[in-house]
Amino acid sequence: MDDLYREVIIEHYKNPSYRGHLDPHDIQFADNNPLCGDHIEITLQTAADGTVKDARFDGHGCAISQASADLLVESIIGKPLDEVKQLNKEHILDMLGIELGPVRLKCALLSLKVLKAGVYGLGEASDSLVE
Amino acid sequence: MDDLYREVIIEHYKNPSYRGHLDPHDIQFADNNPLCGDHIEITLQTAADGTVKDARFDGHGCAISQASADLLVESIIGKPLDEVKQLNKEHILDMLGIELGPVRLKCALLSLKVLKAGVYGLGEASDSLVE
Amino acid sequence: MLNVNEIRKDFPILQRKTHDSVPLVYLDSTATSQKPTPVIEAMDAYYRRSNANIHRGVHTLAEEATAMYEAAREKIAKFINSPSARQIVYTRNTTESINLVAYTWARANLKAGDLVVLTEMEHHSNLVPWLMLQSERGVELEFIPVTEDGLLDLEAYKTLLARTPKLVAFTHMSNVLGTINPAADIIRMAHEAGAVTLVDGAQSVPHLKVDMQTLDADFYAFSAHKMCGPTGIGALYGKAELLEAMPPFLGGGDMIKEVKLRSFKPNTLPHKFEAGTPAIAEAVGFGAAVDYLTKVGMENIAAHEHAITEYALERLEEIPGVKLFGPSADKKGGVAAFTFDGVHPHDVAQILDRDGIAVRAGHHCAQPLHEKFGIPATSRASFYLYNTKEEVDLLVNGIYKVKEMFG
Amino acid sequence: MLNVNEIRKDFPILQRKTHDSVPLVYLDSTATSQKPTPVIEAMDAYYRRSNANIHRGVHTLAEEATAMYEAAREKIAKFINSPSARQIVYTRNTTESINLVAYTWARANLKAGDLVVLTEMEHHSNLVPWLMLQSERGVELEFIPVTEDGLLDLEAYKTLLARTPKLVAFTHMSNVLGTINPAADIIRMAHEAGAVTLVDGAQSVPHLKVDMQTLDADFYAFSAHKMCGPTGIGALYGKAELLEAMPPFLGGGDMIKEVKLRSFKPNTLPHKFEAGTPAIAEAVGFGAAVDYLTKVGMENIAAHEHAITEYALERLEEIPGVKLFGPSADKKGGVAAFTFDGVHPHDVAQILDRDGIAVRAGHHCAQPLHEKFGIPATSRASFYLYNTKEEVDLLVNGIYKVKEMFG
Ligand SMILES: Cc1ncc(COP(=O)(O)O)c(C=O)c1O
Ligand SMILES: Cc1ncc(COP(=O)(O)O)c(C=O)c1O
Repeated sequence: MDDLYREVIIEHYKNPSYRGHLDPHDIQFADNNPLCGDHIEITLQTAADGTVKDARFDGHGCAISQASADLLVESIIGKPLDEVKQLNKEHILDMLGIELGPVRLKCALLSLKVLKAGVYGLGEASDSLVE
Repeated sequence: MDDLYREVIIEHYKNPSYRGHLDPHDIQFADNNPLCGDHIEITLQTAADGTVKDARFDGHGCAISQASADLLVESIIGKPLDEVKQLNKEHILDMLGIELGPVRLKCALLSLKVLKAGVYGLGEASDSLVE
Repeated sequence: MLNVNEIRKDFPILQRKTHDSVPLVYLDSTATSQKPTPVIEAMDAYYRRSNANIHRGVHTLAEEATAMYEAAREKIAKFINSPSARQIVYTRNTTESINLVAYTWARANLKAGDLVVLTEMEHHSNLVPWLMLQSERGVELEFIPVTEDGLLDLEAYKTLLARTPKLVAFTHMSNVLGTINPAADIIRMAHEAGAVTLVDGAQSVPHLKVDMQTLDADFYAFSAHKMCGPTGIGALYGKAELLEAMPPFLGGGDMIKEVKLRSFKPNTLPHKFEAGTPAIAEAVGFGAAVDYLTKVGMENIAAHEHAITEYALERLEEIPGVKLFGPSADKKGGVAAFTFDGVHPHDVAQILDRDGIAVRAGHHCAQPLHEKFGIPATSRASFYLYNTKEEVDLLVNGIYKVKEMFG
Repeated sequence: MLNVNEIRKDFPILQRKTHDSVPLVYLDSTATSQKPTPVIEAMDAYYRRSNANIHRGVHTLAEEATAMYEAAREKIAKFINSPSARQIVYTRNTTESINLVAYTWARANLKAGDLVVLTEMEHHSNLVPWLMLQSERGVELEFIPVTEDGLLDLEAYKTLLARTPKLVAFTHMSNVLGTINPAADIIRMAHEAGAVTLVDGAQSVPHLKVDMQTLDADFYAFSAHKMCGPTGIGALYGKAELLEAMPPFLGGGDMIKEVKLRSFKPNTLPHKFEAGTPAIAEAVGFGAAVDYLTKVGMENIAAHEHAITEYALERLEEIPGVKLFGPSADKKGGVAAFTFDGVHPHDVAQILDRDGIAVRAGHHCAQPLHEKFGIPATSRASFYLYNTKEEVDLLVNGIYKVKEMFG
């Protein structure tokens, strides 16, 4: 487990491939986890065929929240938005490859919550999006 | 213990020697135990030498409260009021000869509380009189 | 039917002797129930293995403790068929559950002149909070009368409903009369009149199968200690939309989402109502109690209690001078409150105690009900899953002994 | 000095392994302490032998339970040198103790515009209740500032006192900075300015010898679970004349002297504030915890913690990238909160947990204090009587490991 923590998470935390902000963008959403101050913004460009053309995340926080965001963005580029809407917490946990207690789960799922709130065009992000 | 309960308490409960109300009286006081509805009134005549000339109790309630009152009144006739003022809970418990939990103790001490409040000429009876 | 001899082995205290050598005959479960080994051991194990403060903890113990605390909530929700666990708020006891509603929902929604309907058979817990609100806010209180045979007068209730009360708060089962009130009907009628309902379930949840979705109660309060669980914890069930709209109760850690020096945002349900470090070990014990009751089966428990109660009422009725309160066995739970001619209930209880028989004597926190019947106190024997007909016989023999003593 | 190896044997959880085989290094006692065997066994024995509802019960178990419940109160009173046991009100925790004062004394005595002085280092428990009062009543809140080195700015306090606050409410010891505030001075100055004082003793009572008669606090709040006792119980100490004059808090059984359908009379102290069936087993455990701490000796505990803390601060300071918060060891209790360059506290805590080391990460229910220092969270290691210097070494090694990982 330590190895997984180190390899996947630390790598994506220290050297994210998708950190940034797209301008122009079709979808933008941001939220934070008030408990630990993690903050994530996601910007996204869509293609004419309803797929994700490009995406970026920005923000700050713990390794889990930032690495999850990087992994998530990587995983959705090229995917149909309809498929993105269906993503759930297993998608994130599979990519991280570690078990997480309830507190760290919130960190891990922040980016997915932000992404889904953006894609669904919601005013507010809710925990029920990622259950 | 059952025997003591029966002999002393039941006897004084069923056949009290000092149940009644003195008129005229020099001292009168009454109070009740709101938890179980026990009620005791004591009336008392004093002699010129500061002793208790005569006394009676009236009221209703459990055997312990009524028997204690009868025993108490019996024990103070002829005693100096100054001595009556010093009576404490051991006096009652010695006469009853049984151990009592905190709830029944209140029943047992009601008459002493009433007596002392009367002899001290207090407006209200307080638990601290019998501690 | 349950196997009471097997059940009794689960309750270590039933091996207890009092007065040196007299076996305990515990007939006071309405005051508090005894605890089976699995409940005692669950809390013991929690302290020996997993104890930590919950929520926000990242370390293993904190995660374990949090998971155990929340798993118990899920069990309790399922036990009363709550639509979700977030509608279960942990409190200290039934009393705090009711006060929570009085301090939050009621103070946010009731104003001077608004009518609150209670009943004459309420426990002080479902009376004093409303008396306090009456003096503070000027709400009006009215009471559904209790009939001579210990039932609620539902005709009088209808008349009260015509005055459009804002709240109807009543006990599902009386702790003195044993009466099981027709809660679903009372709630339906209240709703038709536009009132919110609060049910004091302190005596029903331990003894009957209760179902929040069938009953349709808006608030439902109960205590763990009366249902084989530990002291120090209870629960309030509430409808989600009511709980969500209510202001918070106690302020502090965990009940907040965000705190600044000048403002705060309350947390989501149920945490909004759970301020500070909660009764964690007790929640674990509460969950174990619910598991235990579920395993035995609430239907079995109710049937067993019914059989004992029927027998007890029959036997007690035979004793000259005994007067029983409350309805007949088919309309009540396992409670037999009585007076005994010429002997004060305290004396009855104390003399029975010499034979190891634990009954309660007093007004049982229902002083107005006793006043209504013109008596200051009753003796009360009450029954639970671990009681036997032999114990009823011992009680009856004990009362004959009292009779002889005072004869 | 205490014998820490002997002490550790009293705490069964310290034998615990996490992640299959890693021994537990519990450095989170500020969140909640672990429980020694005598405390766990006292509650166990209560449930197995003496469990009954208290007060008014005539039978043997009820008398035993009542005596145990009240004996624990006597012990707690003596432990903090309260003039009498009736000045000790059982609550669920520190949070409820403070809310009790906010709902009763404060709502009876404070009106719009009245000033309440708090500090910038308060736990949410001693902040949110006053924020709620601010929105409800329009009282004004002001805060004694915290200096860079984590002390209260007493000059600023004097300026605030000139505005004649009605209440000064502050923590005796910060759960983040570890700062031990000069409580006696703060109270004396408040009294000179005519203010009532409330002290949050959640962190002081477990770790220091506190004396109500020397401190002269008007209200003092603490929790059993942080001082080797069970969850689900805490206490509020109050001056008798204040407690007597206060309106009751929760309404229900036991807190009343008499109830009628239209009115009630509250009970005497301390019962007036204890509505419904209380946390009886927990009171018994609380009493056992106080016995345990007394046996070890509060002076010994404080000295042991001081030695560990001094060592921990020294060792942590050596680590490049570690920034410690709070004053130097001579002015603080056993708490070391820190940040570590480039690594979020949650990651620090989780990586330490892999080595069995339990520290807490977050804002520790002191969000405004963290905001003041411009950080969202810290990692916090905290020490109690059972911690060792070897455990500090393991912590330090763990942090070096984190450094390496994130390097
Ligand atoms: C300083 C301080 N005050 C108050 C509290 C709240 O204590 P409890 O959660 O037991 O109510 C804590 C503990 O978290 C604390 O450290
Ligand atoms: C009907 C009823 N309501 C409320 C209560 C109060 O329960 P608790 O003391 O657990 O708050 C009781 C128990 O005494 C009860 O029997």
